[in-house]
Amino acid sequence: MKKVAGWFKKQNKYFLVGLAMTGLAVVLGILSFFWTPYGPTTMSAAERFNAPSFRHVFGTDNFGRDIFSRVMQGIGTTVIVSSLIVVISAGAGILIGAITGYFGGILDEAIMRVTDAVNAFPSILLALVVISILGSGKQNVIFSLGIVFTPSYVRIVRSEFIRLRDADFVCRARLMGVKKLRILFVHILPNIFSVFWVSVTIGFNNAILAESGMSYLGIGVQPPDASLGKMLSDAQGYLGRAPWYALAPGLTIVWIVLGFSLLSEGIRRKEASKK
Amino acid sequence: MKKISITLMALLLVAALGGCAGGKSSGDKSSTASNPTQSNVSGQQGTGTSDAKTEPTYGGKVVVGVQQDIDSLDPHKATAAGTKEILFNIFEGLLKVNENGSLICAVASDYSVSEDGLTYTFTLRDNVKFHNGKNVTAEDVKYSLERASGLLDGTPLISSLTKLTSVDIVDAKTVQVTTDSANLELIYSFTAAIIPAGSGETEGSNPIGTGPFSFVSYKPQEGLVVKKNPDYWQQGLPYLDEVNFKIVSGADTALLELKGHSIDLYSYLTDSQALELANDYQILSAPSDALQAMFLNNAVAPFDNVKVRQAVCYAMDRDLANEFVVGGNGTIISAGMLPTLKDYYVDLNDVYGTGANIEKAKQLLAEAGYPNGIEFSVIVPSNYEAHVQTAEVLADQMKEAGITCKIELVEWNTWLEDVYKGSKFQASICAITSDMTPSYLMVRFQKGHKKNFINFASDEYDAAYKKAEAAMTIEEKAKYYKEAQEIFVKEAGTAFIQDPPITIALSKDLAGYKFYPIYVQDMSTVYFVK
Amino acid sequence: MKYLVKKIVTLIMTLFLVSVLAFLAFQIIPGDVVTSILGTEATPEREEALRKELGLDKPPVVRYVRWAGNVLRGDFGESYRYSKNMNQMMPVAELIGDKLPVTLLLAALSMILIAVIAIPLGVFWARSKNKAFDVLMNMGTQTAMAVPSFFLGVLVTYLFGIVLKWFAPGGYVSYRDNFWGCVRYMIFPAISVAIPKIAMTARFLRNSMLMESGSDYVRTAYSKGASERRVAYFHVLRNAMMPVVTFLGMIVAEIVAGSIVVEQVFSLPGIGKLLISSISTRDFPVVEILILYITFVVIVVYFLVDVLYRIIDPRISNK
Amino acid sequence: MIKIDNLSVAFDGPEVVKNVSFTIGDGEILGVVGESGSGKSVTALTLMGLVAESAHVTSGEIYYDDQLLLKAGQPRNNALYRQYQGLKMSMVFQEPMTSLNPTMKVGAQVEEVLLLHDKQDPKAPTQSKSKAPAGNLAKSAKSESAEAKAKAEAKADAEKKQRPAKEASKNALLAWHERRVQEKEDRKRRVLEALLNVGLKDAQRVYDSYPHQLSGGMRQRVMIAMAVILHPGLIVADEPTTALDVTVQNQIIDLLRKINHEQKNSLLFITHDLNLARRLCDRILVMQDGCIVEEGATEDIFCDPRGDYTKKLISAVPGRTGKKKTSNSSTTPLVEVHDLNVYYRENANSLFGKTVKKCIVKDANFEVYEGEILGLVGESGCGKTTLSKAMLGLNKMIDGRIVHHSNSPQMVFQDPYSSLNPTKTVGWLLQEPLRAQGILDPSKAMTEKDRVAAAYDMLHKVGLKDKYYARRPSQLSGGQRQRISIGQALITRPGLVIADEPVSALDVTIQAQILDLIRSLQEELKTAFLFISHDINVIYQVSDRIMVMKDGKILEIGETEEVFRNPQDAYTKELLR
Repeated sequence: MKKVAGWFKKQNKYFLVGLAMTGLAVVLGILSFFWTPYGPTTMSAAERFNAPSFRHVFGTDNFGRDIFSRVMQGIGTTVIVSSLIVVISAGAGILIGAITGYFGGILDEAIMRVTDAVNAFPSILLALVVISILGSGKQNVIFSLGIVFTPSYVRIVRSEFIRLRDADFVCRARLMGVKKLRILFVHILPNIFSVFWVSVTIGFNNAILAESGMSYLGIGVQPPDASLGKMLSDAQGYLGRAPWYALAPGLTIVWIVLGFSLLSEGIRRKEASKK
Repeated sequence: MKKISITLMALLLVAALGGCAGGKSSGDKSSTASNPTQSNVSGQQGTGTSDAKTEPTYGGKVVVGVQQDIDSLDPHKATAAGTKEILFNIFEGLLKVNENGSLICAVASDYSVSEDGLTYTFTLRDNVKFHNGKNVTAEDVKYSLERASGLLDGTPLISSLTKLTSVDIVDAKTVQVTTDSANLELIYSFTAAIIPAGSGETEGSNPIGTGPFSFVSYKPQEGLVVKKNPDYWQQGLPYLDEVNFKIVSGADTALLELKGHSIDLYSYLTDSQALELANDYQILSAPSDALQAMFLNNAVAPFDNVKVRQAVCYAMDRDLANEFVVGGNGTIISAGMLPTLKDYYVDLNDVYGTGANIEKAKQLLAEAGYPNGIEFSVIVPSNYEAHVQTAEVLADQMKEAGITCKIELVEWNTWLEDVYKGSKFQASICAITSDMTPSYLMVRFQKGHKKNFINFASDEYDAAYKKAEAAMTIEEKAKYYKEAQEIFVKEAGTAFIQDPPITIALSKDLAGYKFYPIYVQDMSTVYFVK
Repeated sequence: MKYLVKKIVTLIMTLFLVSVLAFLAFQIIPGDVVTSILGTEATPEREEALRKELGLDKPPVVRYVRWAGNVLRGDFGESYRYSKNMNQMMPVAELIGDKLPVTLLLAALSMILIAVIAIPLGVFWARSKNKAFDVLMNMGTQTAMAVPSFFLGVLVTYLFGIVLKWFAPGGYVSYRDNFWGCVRYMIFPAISVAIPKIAMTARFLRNSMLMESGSDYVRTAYSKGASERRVAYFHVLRNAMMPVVTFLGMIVAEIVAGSIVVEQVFSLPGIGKLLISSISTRDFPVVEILILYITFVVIVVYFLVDVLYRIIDPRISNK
Repeated sequence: MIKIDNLSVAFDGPEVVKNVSFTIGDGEILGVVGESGSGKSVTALTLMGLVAESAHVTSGEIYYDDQLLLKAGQPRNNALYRQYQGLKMSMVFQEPMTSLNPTMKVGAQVEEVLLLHDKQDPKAPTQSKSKAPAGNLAKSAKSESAEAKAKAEAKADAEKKQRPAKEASKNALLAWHERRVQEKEDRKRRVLEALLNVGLKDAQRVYDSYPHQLSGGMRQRVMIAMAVILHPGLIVADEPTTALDVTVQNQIIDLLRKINHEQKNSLLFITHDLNLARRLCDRILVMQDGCIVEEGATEDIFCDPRGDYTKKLISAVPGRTGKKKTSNSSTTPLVEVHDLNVYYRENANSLFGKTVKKCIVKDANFEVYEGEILGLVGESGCGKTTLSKAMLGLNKMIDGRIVHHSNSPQMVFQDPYSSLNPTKTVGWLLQEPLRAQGILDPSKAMTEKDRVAAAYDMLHKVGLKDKYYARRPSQLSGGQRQRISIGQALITRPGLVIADEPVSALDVTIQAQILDLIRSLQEELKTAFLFISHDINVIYQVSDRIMVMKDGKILEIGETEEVFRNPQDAYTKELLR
């Protein structure tokens, strides 16, 4: 018990608040796989547009579904989907950015041009292409958004690798005869994480929002399943009549993203204070 | 991170009730047919058609919210329903549909049909003027009809007019049209717009017609503005000086604009939007004359089995969909015929019932070899919110009968290509719209017809339809059409749901709005109340 | 000269690549232009005629080459979907030229808001020694950055439009009819665009200033007897603005390329909205040019920022 | 003139300056000598009122001519300090590049001092005018402006007659404008004067330059001009020559002495370099760990140091005596360099990206023998590092031949912070060369256990204890890091190690330890070193042979003793001065 208290004392406030916020969201999300107060898709004609109350903490939607239950389910889906999007795009970004940044030259030029092109390419069009090649399905939203977000990571990783490729310790690793891949991923990569982490935070935010747009095109979360972004866009039509319908998923997104930002800010400060 | 923004967008595109956007031809309604019923959602106001107590005033400007952009200002080339509803105010044909669905004379003052049904003779009305001030001549009529029917250059622009074989000027006031085969329903095609001779190719900078309003300006994505035609042949019309048909990007935006009172009139409200606006606007409602259904692909499993199709029809709780999606204002239907086409419509709702018959559905599924239920995907065009909501309601409700629907939203053009044209689907919720001819709805379910995207195949149905088409009296036609409907319902070719209502919000300062049984916004009778 | 040539070659290569990708995408995605234009009820003859008219009967390579040739000659083609009048389709250049001012105006207003609010805020924040204010700003900006732009648009509409009635939601007035009315309306979408950017810029500027404050030249300035205020505005701000300029440049590129969400929520007929509706109607000529435009804007703005940076930072320009 | 009484300063932790008391007399040059962390800079900054806000003065007082500037327990009176800073006391910093605002023209930065203090002291301009050596410049400026003024007045008079109503305000405006112009010209003249005074002959060009356009020495002269332009009573110079090359260092020292002589102001000279202090100062304070450990007249301290620490400091200074004679080195070449030219591509014009191939190293011919330490000495920018990188194959733009007779030469860099991967532990870092070797040449692959043993062994060899094995570089001091760097370079037993300024970033005592370490490891392992340094004394201490380089050319190679006794090249002689 004392140990736990001591651990808490050591952390900075940003870290703790961020941890609490994300922790709560994640717990609700995980819980939704086993239990929700009401069925997230159970409709009830008698309870349409109920304002928040003890019965329905966040109120009910146009089908009389319990918004809190749907938000819980939405957190689950949204967090998983956006995490995977971030993992894919960040992973691809690291791979491409590292290679182009470190080696430079023609390959770098070519890949940067493709990156620019993808960057300017409307993601709706890209998503339509992905569906028509791979068919619709939840995994494809992850895939197409993974592609969409890759260029931003490529840029960051690339510039960091350009910065570090001539660093003294990299020079020395080269002299030791360390293999190139090992230099890239064992020697340099761990050094870019503080910068990289910031963009992961931003990317996570964007992924949550982008996912909601995609279900419209037939990829991603399909009704009646809930995702936060989709709930938010569904709710826009009922803004005057049932503002809680939009506020619940909207504020939940803000909650998660803010929690995540604070968490990473906390981690960053912790790292900084170590040095 | 620009990317996010682009994706989100998609959510906000046009949502309209009613299905195939381009799916109307300009033929209009039989003379005997319907009286569109007008109901009232809010209960605050009488029907919108006539408000005899209020005194009409002249003048004023009105902003009408429309959902879709104009596809063409050429009345013969325009195919989108959203365009035609606007062009109705600018162009007129020899004949014109009125709010009862009857044909009235417009550019023509009179017409007659030969006994064999092959020759139509039109007498032109005196002093009908184009917006450019010139009188309409027989030349103009000949040119317009030839252009629309393809006699001019071999490219027919309006498919129902392809039956014409010649258009002849008898004298300055008389035009004679001959056709290759007799068909009672052809007369509706003469609502095709009359435009000045030669204008289709040469003039062109302004759409010029004879309607109550004349064209002022058009900006893509923003809208179209028309102004009063002072020379309109109908005395005393129109009332308004100017109408701005403003394109509103989506139902949600429309709601905001209504709340901000930046538009005066908007159709296609969803039920909950209507309720939300009830205090600020007159809310009027009438059937939309679209047939919403869960279309079942008869050619693929599990719907190649008639018992499975019937099971779906039994399991489906249409009342619930009606209640949830349109607030109970829809008309439940079971066959592919509009209730407003009273002569041809037969109420077959008793066959499967309007509520859910879970037991019967389960039993039929078991008989069909699916004792554990079935699972299939339902493709829904994502831009039509009502269909998406219907799908959600039905999917939830039919689970009880062991029927699992996986909803799959697709973009509209994908739906057109994959479902409507490609028949690559198991089930789909959408609606088909109609003109006022019964054949338009019924013809498509013949075996091998190119619009038969559900692959319905019944020799009995085909025979009944053929007889109906050939019939020379309305009574006879009605008899065979009804027979065809019964066959279709018995075979459960598809699970029809309802004719959803069309609900409009009208500024409290306005009156005189008329619902039409076709998809038009007639602004000529709308006026500001004192 | 070589730098400029290299940048131009890069630009052209990227534009080419983007146009090919967009063209390929249109080959792959479902949805037939002709059906999209004519609907489902058109006569087969008309469909055929239209297909021919649009050149869709030719093999893809021929179509691309023809299209690219026209673009190189400055002919951007005509929209498939929008007509200018009864018998002429809308030239793409004209269509985009008509929408562009809306997006540019939005960009300008947003940038003004960002510059006017974020820079003083960032400076004030950097100079403030009040711990509570620091925490408040930190949380405030983090929150502002966490609000989805879509949600923010909805909130702004709800608050200013429905509750306070400061503007009529959706009551966009064309800049041609009433420029100031248009500006008045556009302030609200601009607020939605600006809020998260203001938060980012203020944070960025503040961090940049704090970093610069630790520099040796700041100590030198103090050693001359300069006041804290003078050091902050005269020495630190100028140096701290350098990286912020790059950051602002990125924001400009982003907004000028079309703030799709905001344009949609506030029904502004701008570039972003046009792009979305053109994709959904399969209006290939419009989409192609719009994508090229976005690419062009992004690359050129980045380039200009680079040049600007070199001009304002004497360390680079006079090497 | 300055009296510091019992001063203690603490940042959030323990005190870094402890009970320091001293005085500076009028016109005196007081040296404060100590290693990094000894508190000498904090003392100076506290005196100047420039120490960071987070520092607390825990005891003591500071007086300037009997005026109390600072007292423990009272908040710093910034307004009071601002009247002293720049006007009565000023400071010259160590890093002339970063100490000047990079985005402001040099002239404006010097002028700022005038701007800030003119308001407070209107007498200042007249004062300086009388002293102005570049009088004609001043005169012409003055006469010009006077002429303009006369003209303007004449014009104003003419108008006065015509439009009496507007005349007054207009005239006032004109006069005000005139005054502004004149003041501005006056200031510029004084700045130019000051720049000339510190030996910047091309004053006008310097005035219009940005700091990066000047050389290090010129920048430091600008800093000095800025410090002395108002003739303050006290100048604090914190390591003003450390970042400069030896020859420039000498010039700056001469300049400081000249200014002290001319202006008769006091100078507080802070340095880690005992030799410099000895050359310049009248009196010296030695500081260690925040305390003054010794104080006295310069010659007394050097001839008769009392404290142990002072003795240690003096002995650690690399001199040109007391060198250990090395064992015989072989003359078998380990590396042969023939007719080597090394190029570097440089962007001549950044906007238009013209690249120019510049020849950095020209016609280098030399050998490194087995087991010897070859010293390479030269000033910054002479091509030392470029040459070493070329020898390691890190720079491929060369012509000529480099023949290696041993495998995988290694390198030790100057900056101990950047040459160790900050994300790894010491153990990992020491093992990494062995792992890499094992991958390249499976015959040399080692087991994990052997590697760990070898790493510990090397850790001991470089003089560190076991507990450092699991630390990360950020947890080590500079000297410790440099030890790890050396260990990492030597663990695979390479034939040659190139050490590029390995001790320049370190304090004198640490420097001596590292030099000892290199010598002893070299003896033990028989590894040849190419030892690069700008400091001829360091080179003398460590090398068997030395090589002198200037502007990319090798001027002289020879046995160390031989070169020192009998330098051939003029430049070598200058270095040895």
